[in-house]
Amino acid sequence: MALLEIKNLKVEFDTEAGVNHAVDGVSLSIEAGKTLGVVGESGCGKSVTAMSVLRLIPRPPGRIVGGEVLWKGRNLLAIPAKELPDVRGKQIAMVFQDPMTSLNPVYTVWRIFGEVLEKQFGLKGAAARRHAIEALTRVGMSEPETRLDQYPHELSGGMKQRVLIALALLGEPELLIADEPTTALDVTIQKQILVLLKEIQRQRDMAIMLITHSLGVVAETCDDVLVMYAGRVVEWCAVEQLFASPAHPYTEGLLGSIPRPGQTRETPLQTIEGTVPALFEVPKGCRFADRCPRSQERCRIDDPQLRLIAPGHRVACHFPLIEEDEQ
Amino acid sequence: MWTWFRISPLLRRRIARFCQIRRGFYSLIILSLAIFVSLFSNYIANNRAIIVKYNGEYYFPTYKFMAMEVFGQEDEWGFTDAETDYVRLKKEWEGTENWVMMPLIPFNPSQNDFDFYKDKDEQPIPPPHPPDDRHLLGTDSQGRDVAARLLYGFRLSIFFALMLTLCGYVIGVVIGSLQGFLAGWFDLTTQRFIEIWSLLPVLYVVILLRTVVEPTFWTLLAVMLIFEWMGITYYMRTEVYREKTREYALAARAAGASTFRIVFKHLLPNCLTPLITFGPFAIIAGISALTSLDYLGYGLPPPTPSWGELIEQSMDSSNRGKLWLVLSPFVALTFTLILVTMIGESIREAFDPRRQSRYD
Amino acid sequence: MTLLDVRDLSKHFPVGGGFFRGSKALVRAVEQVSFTVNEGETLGLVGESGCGKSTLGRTLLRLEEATSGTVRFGDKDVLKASRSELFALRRDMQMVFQDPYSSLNPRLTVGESVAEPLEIHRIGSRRERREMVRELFRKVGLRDEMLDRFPNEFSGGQRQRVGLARALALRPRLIVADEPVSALDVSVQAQVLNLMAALQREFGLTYIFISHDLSVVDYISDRIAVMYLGRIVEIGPRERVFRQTAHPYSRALIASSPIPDPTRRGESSVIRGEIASPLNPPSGCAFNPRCPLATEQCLRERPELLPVLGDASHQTACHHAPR
Amino acid sequence: MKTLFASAAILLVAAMTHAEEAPAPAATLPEGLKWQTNWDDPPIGDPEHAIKGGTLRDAISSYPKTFRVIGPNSNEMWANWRRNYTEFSGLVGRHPNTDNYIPALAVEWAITDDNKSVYYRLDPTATWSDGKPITADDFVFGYQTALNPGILDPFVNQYTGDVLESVEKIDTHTIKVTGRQPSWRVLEDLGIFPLPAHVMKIEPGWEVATNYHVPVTAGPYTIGESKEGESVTLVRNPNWWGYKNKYYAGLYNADKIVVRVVPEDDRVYDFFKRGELDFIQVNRARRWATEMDIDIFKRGYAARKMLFTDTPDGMSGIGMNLNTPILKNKDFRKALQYMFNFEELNTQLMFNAYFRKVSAFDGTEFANPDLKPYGFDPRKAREHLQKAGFTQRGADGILVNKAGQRASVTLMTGGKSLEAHLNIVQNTYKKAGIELKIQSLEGATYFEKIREKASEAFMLSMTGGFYPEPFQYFNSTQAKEPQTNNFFAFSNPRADELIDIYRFDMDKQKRLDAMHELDAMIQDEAFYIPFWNAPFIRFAYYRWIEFPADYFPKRTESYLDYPTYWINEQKKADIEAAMKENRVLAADPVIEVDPHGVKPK
Repeated sequence: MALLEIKNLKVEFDTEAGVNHAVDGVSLSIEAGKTLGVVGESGCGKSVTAMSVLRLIPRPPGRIVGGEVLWKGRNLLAIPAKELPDVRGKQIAMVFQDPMTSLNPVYTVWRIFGEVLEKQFGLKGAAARRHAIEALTRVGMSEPETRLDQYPHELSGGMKQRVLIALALLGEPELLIADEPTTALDVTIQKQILVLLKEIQRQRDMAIMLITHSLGVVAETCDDVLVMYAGRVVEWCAVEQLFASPAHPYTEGLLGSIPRPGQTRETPLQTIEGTVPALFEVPKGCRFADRCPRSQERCRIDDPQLRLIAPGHRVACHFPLIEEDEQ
Repeated sequence: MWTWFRISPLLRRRIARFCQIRRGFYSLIILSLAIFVSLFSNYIANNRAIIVKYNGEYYFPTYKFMAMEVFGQEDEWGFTDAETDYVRLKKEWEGTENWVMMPLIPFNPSQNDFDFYKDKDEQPIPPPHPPDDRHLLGTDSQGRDVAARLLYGFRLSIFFALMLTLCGYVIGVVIGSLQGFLAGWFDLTTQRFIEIWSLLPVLYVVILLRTVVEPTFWTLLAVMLIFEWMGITYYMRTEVYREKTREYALAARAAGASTFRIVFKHLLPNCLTPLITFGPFAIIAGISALTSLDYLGYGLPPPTPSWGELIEQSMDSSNRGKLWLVLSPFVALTFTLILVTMIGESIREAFDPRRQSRYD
Repeated sequence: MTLLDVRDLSKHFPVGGGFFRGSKALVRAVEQVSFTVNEGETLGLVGESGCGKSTLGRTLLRLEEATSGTVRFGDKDVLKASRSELFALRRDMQMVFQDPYSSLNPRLTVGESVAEPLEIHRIGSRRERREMVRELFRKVGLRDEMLDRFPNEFSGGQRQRVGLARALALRPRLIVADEPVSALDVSVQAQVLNLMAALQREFGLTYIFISHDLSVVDYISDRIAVMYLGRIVEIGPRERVFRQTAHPYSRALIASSPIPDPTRRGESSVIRGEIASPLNPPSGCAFNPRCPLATEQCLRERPELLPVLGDASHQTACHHAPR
Repeated sequence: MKTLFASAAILLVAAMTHAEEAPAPAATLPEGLKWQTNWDDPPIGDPEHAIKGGTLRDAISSYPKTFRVIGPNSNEMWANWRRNYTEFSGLVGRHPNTDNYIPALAVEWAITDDNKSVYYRLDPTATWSDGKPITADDFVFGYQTALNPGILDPFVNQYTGDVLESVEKIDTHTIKVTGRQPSWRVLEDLGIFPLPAHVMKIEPGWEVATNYHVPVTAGPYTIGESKEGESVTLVRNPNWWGYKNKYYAGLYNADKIVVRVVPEDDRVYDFFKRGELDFIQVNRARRWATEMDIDIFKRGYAARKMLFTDTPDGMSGIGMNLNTPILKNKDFRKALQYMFNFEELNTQLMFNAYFRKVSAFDGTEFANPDLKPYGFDPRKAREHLQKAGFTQRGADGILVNKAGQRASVTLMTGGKSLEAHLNIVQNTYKKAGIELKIQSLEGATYFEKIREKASEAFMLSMTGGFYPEPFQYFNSTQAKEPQTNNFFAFSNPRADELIDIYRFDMDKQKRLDAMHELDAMIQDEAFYIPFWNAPFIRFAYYRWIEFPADYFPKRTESYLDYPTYWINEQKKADIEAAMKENRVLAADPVIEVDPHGVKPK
């Protein structure tokens, strides 16, 4: 049984322009100890999916309108709100994109830790402090004792992200949801953080759901990868499969957009023409059809469902780029 | 400069959303209507007729003094050069071809209606008189029609507040945006000045000034303005500080735009929209300030019809138990303030980029 | 032919210090930077946040006043130009900005934004300007019926096209593009990069392309300058900088950039430490605390920017570089 | 008691320089002095029936800021109580019914021929409240103290210096007081007061240290218990020396007076209604007219009286500056007089409670008894307006003369108390085509301006003395100077002559005739529109308080002036019993009383 399984999740947002169907029937699953990358362009619904797991969708304007989030077989969307804290931060932890705004600027690092340790683990005083120092040491923080008494603004972006990761790991979670954990960081620091996450995963056999827009990050860290487009999953497979033989035209377009090493401006990059459709009115048929070089009549009428076309390789396309296994 | 008044699509959406917030929208309509109607106060409450038809000719005396002789009237002393008594004229002409159309309330706000109320011994009963069909809201302790005073008082308060807010905004916006844009020593000195200046208690200063000059509408406005502009500078200053770092300002500079152009074409219009959300609250402050000054007797000189003066009368112990004197100004004031507050709240809600939300 | 010649350019910002406090700390955002840009080429400027690359870009166009140094554009000294000279120079030097959301005035239609430089420089009548804007829109791949819409109706990529059209309006010779694609999604990023390359070909533009993304810089540039803590640590043709990397920091940057190829996973290495505060840069070579090669000399002496292997086109500031 | 003439506030006496002088060495009594006294007038109050004893419960609006008799804050509200009940510091009094001088601390007095000095023989039995005798030394000390800057009251310092030349001790019970100017009213002008030389010391910090010390005084009461912010109790000295004086024997009858602090007038009446106060004075016409038809009166527990009195009343009304172009015109001024509708104001705003003033010297014998008020007469007003050239109405209904001058006058006021009245005056004037603009300024600014003669018309509200001061108001030399009290800029040679007769002529009849002529002239010149006065005191009391037949003497301004009443304990018990049982007693239906025959016609 998968550790986490999302089935047909639907989330809507009320906006000034109308109801935005931000996530429309997303399904995925993560095995213990594995890393699932979720990629897609901004607005594709990847962060919303991640936040829905812990019911962190702000309400209003957002609401979860359908689907299940099964955590070890138990639907988190249906449990009473008072049981949520048992899951949040303990079994499933989250790290957000912007370390600059994720820490309360008027609290010292120690106070932030102290609060979590007391509330969730009943630890206080010297024991709590020892625990906090250990946690910081584990995420490779230099001079953890000093850092503990500093305020967030005294820390660099990388250090803040380490603090957030240390906080997330306090409860020894079985799943870490990292929502663009390195986007705000410089490449050298990004590398450090990614290496750190992998290291921790290896030590603890922890599953990671990594939300990112960077195919490079996915290639370097993930086991499986889920490509999202306009609130939908379009492709889901092992990371090697994706880069070697993408099945969905969108995935292929994405990969082609990245300049390859050695490629110069004399050879234009591959592009995906057009723009992402607005999600206010769900279009009939495939959402990528307007931009797809392979689209045909059928794509505009018939909404393709995610289906298995090769072992471990799912795609939502009527005309995938690879041959379907005869089954 | 036309960009200032351009209705951007965002603003249009906000306006649409404002219109959807019923309480605010209806409040706005009611208030606008009330303001509009109050513009015609002279046709609603006045001792001068709206139209007089006399010997086949029409006269419109609302804004004009017309002596009795024009209509062949004579006062009790036999004079004909005094102002026409239109109410009497109307009575006198009953059954003739001539006629008089009086306003709804045939009293002006400072008119003492004295000789009507008599007891059984024909002795005059001193005012205030409770509401009856002659004076719908009764009279005050000088025998003046409360309804007329409320109406004119409303016009005065609301226009005072509107002018105060508008002028305060203009000054505050200019100074605040200069602070934000020029920064440096100008910002610093102005800011210190504002900090010190804003410590002065406004009402006290107005009261002090009252010892030297007797205020008129405009002098009182000017004096209040000396303080009114400051609040908005804080906002404009930070807003311009933020806006000027936006890249469109930089882009304009890169294209060679002058400082003037950057400030007035690019920065200001972008800072202005949110000012609308403060407007209603500034108007409330304006109304309240004028009312309290009038209440304390430091506002506009008598016999200016004002709410503060009515409230003061109602609070006077010699008017204890005169419910109509207490209720009318309080209800009017409360109702107006509620209207403006609801408009303000709704604008704020309509303009709020993030609506209120909660998590599990 | 050299279009832009930058000599010893420095830009310092005072920080802290108040009205009554005398001494102020200085952030040396740009320190003694020298380089040239040839007509028609693209110089890529890379470095991590806070290295001074954006400040450098703005100082070149005199959107910030430089502290010292010279910037010659053709035969004119940009930093000493009078108001009117500068106004004339603005026609030749334009800028494209990073944030497609804040770089367009939300209260102007995109057409007005693009027309503004023309208006400022009093080029053409109102009608002529509108025609020119139409033409520019076609050039950057926007339909001209979009002219009268407001920025919020546009996607990020489209806005960046508008930004390009605005920069092109005055037919400049040099465009400084400050992270023009880093806020865009990859597929859109590719469109903009293609467009920029095409425009360069069409108009013979010269670019200074500022970015933190090595793969993008690698793709678009002829030459690359790597900045670290306000200084250029390596500059040279892109092939040389990427394949015969001379400075350990450049190497670290390249190594840290994720490669979109799972088969090459684990090839790269991690660099330790974090960038130092520009308020208090390390003595000697600013990179020494993080450098795997750092020696005692690196702590003491600041390395000069010198040719690598005797080739003046490729220079680096490292004591350990092969000369 | 109106014995302390010197401290009665006659404001704004022209400053005169004076050298500091040491008191002259003890003088001797000259030959040929004509000693005077007066034991022939009737007693004040009713000593035959008055009963000493009982407690009176009264109210004051604020707790005294000090108990001192001199120094800072000694002129606040409490001073009225102090002067009338505890201080008793005059040498000579004036009988409130006959106006004759009567003995007080001095039992005999002699005026020198030059009308500059007075010799006084002190009552040898007079003692301070601590039992020590009051001697000539106390008066010399009082005089010196009044000159001492250490009392921190520059007004008293200056006034004393301006008026008095010396105070000399002749012997223990004889003193000589010399003024700087001869005067036909020297007894009045040269008032001084004694201070207890044996206990009082003026030294730095004195004013704070003695703020709430019970002062040693000469009066019938001393301060007993006092609770800060709540009440002050006055306790009677049954052996007071003054009871031997026939004029004072009928006064000061209550053993104790509990003065309770009640800040609001409304509350005072509430307390009275509940029987917690025995006596109140009712100053508001509205209350008198509308709020007093209640059970305690109907059931005969309490009674109320409106007693007509006759007291000096300074000018109050509208004054006009004769220097302003429009008010130069006498006809225009007369028009203003005739358009002033006192009757309407009185009926509509004042419950017909007041009486029209006529004279500039109301309440004194110098008022011309033949004057009649102008009265409201639009016809006459029109005639005068026509004569003044105001024949045409302008577009706004205001009269305009041929020169284009509008019939418009600005009236400057120094407060809001008459706001409503003036608005009505304004409306009345408007009917005749006269615009009255009202400019309301803060009191001090207003007063400054009218003294500078920087106004057109102005509100006047002056306090009056027993002897009017026509010189400061109507003399021509004062007309030209800024900062004088001749606000009207009135100047007339005949008036100057009349004023000089009043000031310097020793013949009383001549003075009277001169003043009557001046009064008539002032009315004819029409630059002063007299308003109204209240020649009565209105009070209510529980009927265990008993009064002499005339209640209070003729010259009573405030019920504090002459405590003629006494408390009938027996009656009190009866009435209180009746109140408890809600028993109805015979009511006292008489409200208006005029025992002195002074009610205006």
